Amino acid sequence: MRYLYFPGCSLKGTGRAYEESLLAVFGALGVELQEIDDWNCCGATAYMSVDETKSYALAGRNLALAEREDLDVIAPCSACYLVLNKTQKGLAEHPELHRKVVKALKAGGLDYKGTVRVRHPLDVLVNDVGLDKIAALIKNPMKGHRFATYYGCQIVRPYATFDDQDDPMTMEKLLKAAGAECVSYPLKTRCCGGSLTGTLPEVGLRLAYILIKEAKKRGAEAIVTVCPLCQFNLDGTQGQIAKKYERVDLPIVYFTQILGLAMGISASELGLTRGIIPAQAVLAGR
Amino acid sequence: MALEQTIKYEAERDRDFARWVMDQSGGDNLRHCIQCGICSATCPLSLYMDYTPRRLINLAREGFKQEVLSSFTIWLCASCYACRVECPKKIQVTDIMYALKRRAIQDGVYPRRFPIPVLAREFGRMIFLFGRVSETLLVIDLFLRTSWFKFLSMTGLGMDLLRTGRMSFLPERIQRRAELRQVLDALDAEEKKEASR
Amino acid sequence: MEHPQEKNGRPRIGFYICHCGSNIASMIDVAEVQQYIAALPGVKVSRDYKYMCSDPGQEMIAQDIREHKLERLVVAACSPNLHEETFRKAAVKGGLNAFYFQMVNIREHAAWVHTDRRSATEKTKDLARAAVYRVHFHKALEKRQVPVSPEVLVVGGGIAGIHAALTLANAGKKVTLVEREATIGGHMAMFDKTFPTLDCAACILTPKMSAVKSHPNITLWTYSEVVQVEGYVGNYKVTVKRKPRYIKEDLCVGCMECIDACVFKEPKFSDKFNQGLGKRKPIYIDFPQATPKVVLIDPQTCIQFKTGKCKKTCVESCDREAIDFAQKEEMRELQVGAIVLATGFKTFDAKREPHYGYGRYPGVFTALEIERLVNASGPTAGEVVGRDGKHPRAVGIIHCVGSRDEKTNKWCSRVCCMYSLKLAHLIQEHSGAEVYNFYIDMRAPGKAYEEFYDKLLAEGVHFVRGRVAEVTDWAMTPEEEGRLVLRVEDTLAGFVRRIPVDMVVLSTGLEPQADAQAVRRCFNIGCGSEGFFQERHPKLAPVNTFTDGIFIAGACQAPKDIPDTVAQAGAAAAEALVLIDSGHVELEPNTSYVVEEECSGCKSCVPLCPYTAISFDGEKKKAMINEVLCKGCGVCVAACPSGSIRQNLFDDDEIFSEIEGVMAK
Amino acid sequence: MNKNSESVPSGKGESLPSRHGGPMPAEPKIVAFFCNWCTYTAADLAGVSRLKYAPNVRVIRVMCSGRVDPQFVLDAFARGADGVLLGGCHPGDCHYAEGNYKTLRRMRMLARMLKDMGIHDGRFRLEWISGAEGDKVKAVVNDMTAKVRALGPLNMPDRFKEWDKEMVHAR
Repeated sequence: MRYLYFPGCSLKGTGRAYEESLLAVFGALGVELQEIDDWNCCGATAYMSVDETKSYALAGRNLALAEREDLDVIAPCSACYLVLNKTQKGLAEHPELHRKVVKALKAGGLDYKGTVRVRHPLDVLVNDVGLDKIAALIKNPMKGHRFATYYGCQIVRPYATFDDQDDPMTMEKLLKAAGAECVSYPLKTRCCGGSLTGTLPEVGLRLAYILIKEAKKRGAEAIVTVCPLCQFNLDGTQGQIAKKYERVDLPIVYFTQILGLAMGISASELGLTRGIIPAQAVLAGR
Repeated sequence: MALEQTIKYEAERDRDFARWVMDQSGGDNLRHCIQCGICSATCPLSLYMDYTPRRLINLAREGFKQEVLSSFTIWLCASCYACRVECPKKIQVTDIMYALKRRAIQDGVYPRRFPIPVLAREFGRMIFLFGRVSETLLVIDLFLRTSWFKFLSMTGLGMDLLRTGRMSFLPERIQRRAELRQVLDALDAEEKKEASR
Repeated sequence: MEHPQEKNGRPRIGFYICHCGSNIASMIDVAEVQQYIAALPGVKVSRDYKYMCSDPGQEMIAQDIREHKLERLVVAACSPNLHEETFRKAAVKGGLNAFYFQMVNIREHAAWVHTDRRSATEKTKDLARAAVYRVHFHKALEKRQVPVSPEVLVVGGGIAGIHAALTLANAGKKVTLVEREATIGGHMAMFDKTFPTLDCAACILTPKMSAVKSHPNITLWTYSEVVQVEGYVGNYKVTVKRKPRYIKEDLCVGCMECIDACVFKEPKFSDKFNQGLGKRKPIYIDFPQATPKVVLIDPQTCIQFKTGKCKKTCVESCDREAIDFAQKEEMRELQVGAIVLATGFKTFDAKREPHYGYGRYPGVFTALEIERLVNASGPTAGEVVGRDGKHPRAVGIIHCVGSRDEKTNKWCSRVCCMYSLKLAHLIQEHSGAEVYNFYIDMRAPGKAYEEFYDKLLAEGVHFVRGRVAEVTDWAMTPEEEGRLVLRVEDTLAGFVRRIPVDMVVLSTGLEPQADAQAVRRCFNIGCGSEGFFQERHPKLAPVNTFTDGIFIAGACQAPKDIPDTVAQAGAAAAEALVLIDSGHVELEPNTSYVVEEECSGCKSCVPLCPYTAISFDGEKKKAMINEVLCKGCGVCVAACPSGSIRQNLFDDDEIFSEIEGVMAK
Repeated sequence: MNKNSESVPSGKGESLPSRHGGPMPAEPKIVAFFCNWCTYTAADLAGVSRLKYAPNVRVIRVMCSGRVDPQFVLDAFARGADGVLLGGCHPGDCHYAEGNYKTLRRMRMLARMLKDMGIHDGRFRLEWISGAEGDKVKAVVNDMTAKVRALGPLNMPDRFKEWDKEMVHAR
């Protein structure tokens, strides 16, 4: 199994642990990831507010680069996953935009056809690799560990392709395969406010606080997430939350880190040392 | 207490603005809104908004341009798409918010206390220069431009990030920056051509 | 093919184009078309007129026929589905055979669908010219008269079917009422009270149910389904499957001693009639007033069926020996002249809106479940309690669940506002709880409905205008702990509210029955895009279908309340009466026939006919078409290699001349 | 020969009318055969709903799409139609039980034949449109009109004349 890999800026920066754990887990599963040659920033949500056409062109360049190989693209970052998919759809639906973007890409020597499939690691793990194969590699099940699964916004919304929009369950399936328990967590798709924490701290903090507090109340020892921005936001703001509201101290980890632990990969290899809130509870018993 | 006139006259409506909104990608369903308010109810940020998303949709549809473009609402939208998914009329609220943000930046009417437009612009500048975004630089740059005090309170987090190896002061950059430049320049040229027409 | 314009003895044609007020004239230059057609060979009269279908319009045609000795008639106006009969009658009035007439559809097919006057006018000229060419080949024909069987089949035993069957039976007609469930009564039998008068549903329904049972003109077949319909208007042959209830219906008197005697001492199985809120035994009766009052056995849960080793205490208890484990499914045939379909609706599956937590949170109920809960003969004897046995302090009723939503059902289900008001009243009355209604628009447009809304306002029920985003057990305040929280924008106040309640009622919308498509195929009628049965005309033929002799009534046509359903059922019964009372029907003469001299006897047409109207005469070695069986589709005509099969009204000459007509310059 | 190219058996290709100079190309004309129970009713519904669509189609009513003799289609083309559209009930929904299946079989064969004759497959179309699908009438008519317009005029009558002339010369 081989895929193209679009890490995005976050996985090279604050979300480094996501990349480390993702590569480790996929490597253990024998899935090859080939990084897209000279990819650029997808534009994320911010650039859409500046220039729609350029925003599509930015993502378009990545898609055009990906089309040179006949492989599906894996985009682990929620924002990248959404933007790349949104671009495919937007260009297919708006002929005028399509014309402009294709022409501009041509000027840069790039050819966009709109043929590539952009997928999320959750989708690939459950639907391509399969839970059976994953279960077979679980050496050190996460028995007795309870997590709150947190999907955030941009994975199942607005295009629910591999899971339900209101109540996604893919992560639960994976964590169950890893031997862990999942608490009922009705906030699993509620926005964490990550894109606002830097600009409107009072707003972002409250959203993050609500999410963490509720997960704790429901008996989770950590929040398991799929998004580098959510992880950064929920992990990095706990200091300020302690000042403004109360001490919460809940580790925020990536689902790939939990899978990796259960597969017997070391904590440092999985970037589990990179959390600002230490992940001791998660590491208990190993 | 000062008395304020709240009646609106038809002359205050900007019909071209309403048409413009409906012409933007995602704006085509706007007319179908039945004002049920599920967008506001599902929005995690509506509690901070001066107009709830539902009210904003109606203001835009009716052409109250001034109210729409200077509202906090559009800048509070975090693009979580919850409203879009719940809307019974499939109105693409998030995309409408994007369009309104662009228009507000273009018209220079966004509320000054919101640094979000600055972030958006800096984000664009960084992509234009390097092709990738290094979050650290972006955050520092942003805070230097908007507020020194906030930057100072954030330094605690900065230290944490340095400690855990998640912060880098070197900008990430792509190899073929010229190629990206050509693409973006081509779009600028096209836009100029259109504007001159 | 013969060229009409080259033929001598060309018939004298009259052409009329209708303005239809401004409906046609605003998009089509009728004067130009009129003048253009006037110049075509054979056209002796060409006129345009404001309303051709009006009395003066028809009179004008009749007079012209007499005065100008017209032999053919062409009218360009609306769809032939609307006024073909009108102008045929006008032709007859003038002394012309009705089938020397051809209608041109320039309203629905041109004026209303185009925006460019020039091209719409050109199109009209083409279509009118085609008809002028075509009528040349028309022949004098007569409608066929076929006798009508005087009996009627009513399908569905809800209030619509009950009312239709009683109306027909009271008029002296023999009616068979077929119901798929074990009892008649439908949804109405599940309701507690009815809006806006709050009279008890059972009190007004059960007398009608027993009237059905005892009426000498009604044969009641419950636990039965129509499986096949053959024939045509006035002469339908219907096959009905009678499912085994393992009870001899004519012997059972409904004493229910067998139920007491069942080896299951306690009711154990989910009770469908009570929406799963109550329990029943394997041998049961849906509710005390079930009609017919005959028990039935569910073989899925009965020990005797599952193991064959039951003590059969039920059999012992029945001194009438009505229990029959060997009962088999039966097929019965009916011959009827007309059919009334009253197959009803189903309620929206609340699980399709997962954010409302139905099936996840025990405090979330559907409206139909609450109907059973507030019903004195329901599972809690009318007590409003949650699944946990607790009495709610506050109840939230969410309107429009599965209605007015592009993601589920686009339509307004029409009854939910009113039944939500009714349930709000009943819940408050039964439990004293604080009740909130969450609505988008309050729709109370019936007689005394607005007044009912006013009554609820006075009773102190809360009304919050806004669609609820979610029902959650995520608490933000101490008051919310352990309860269900509804998040909603109070759109009239302009801010979002969180409202904690203990019970949520989902006012689910009305949908077509799950098997509506299969049923409509069986009866050869159409469905609208939303899946409800399609009426022939939305205003003027609301209970007719495109298949003559098949009528629709009640919520199978669209969501509607009880008053409207009963009115429609009466209308459907009246339409069926009109048909069977006349004793015969007239059929379009568009049947096919074989020109014997030309038939080569190849038999290729014989297997094509779905009605076995074509047979092969072994002696003559020719195909023969039975005119009575032929329905006039024309499949055999198109297939005949020697061109020896012709079709009245749609013969090759007629269609070829129409092609020539639209293409001529 | 390219499968989708439009050329006549003599090898003379159908050339698009020149875009520059000369008179504007005539609007394409499409002859349609609609069955009474489904597609004709759907067209009525489109009218009642005031849906707007291209004025290029001329509808001929038949009781069932199964009545349509392939010769009707050929005749329409021969008389100058640029396209022929056939509308019937959805499979399984035929008012006459199964007439539309017969149509389907027949028209598949005809479509192959038309292709062999060099008539582009975009010019002949069979659509299932139920009585409730007024919007589909609009979509199909608009789509087909656009496609046939892009193909340009078929102009069989003039081509027949050309061939007749060539035949005379050949003699």
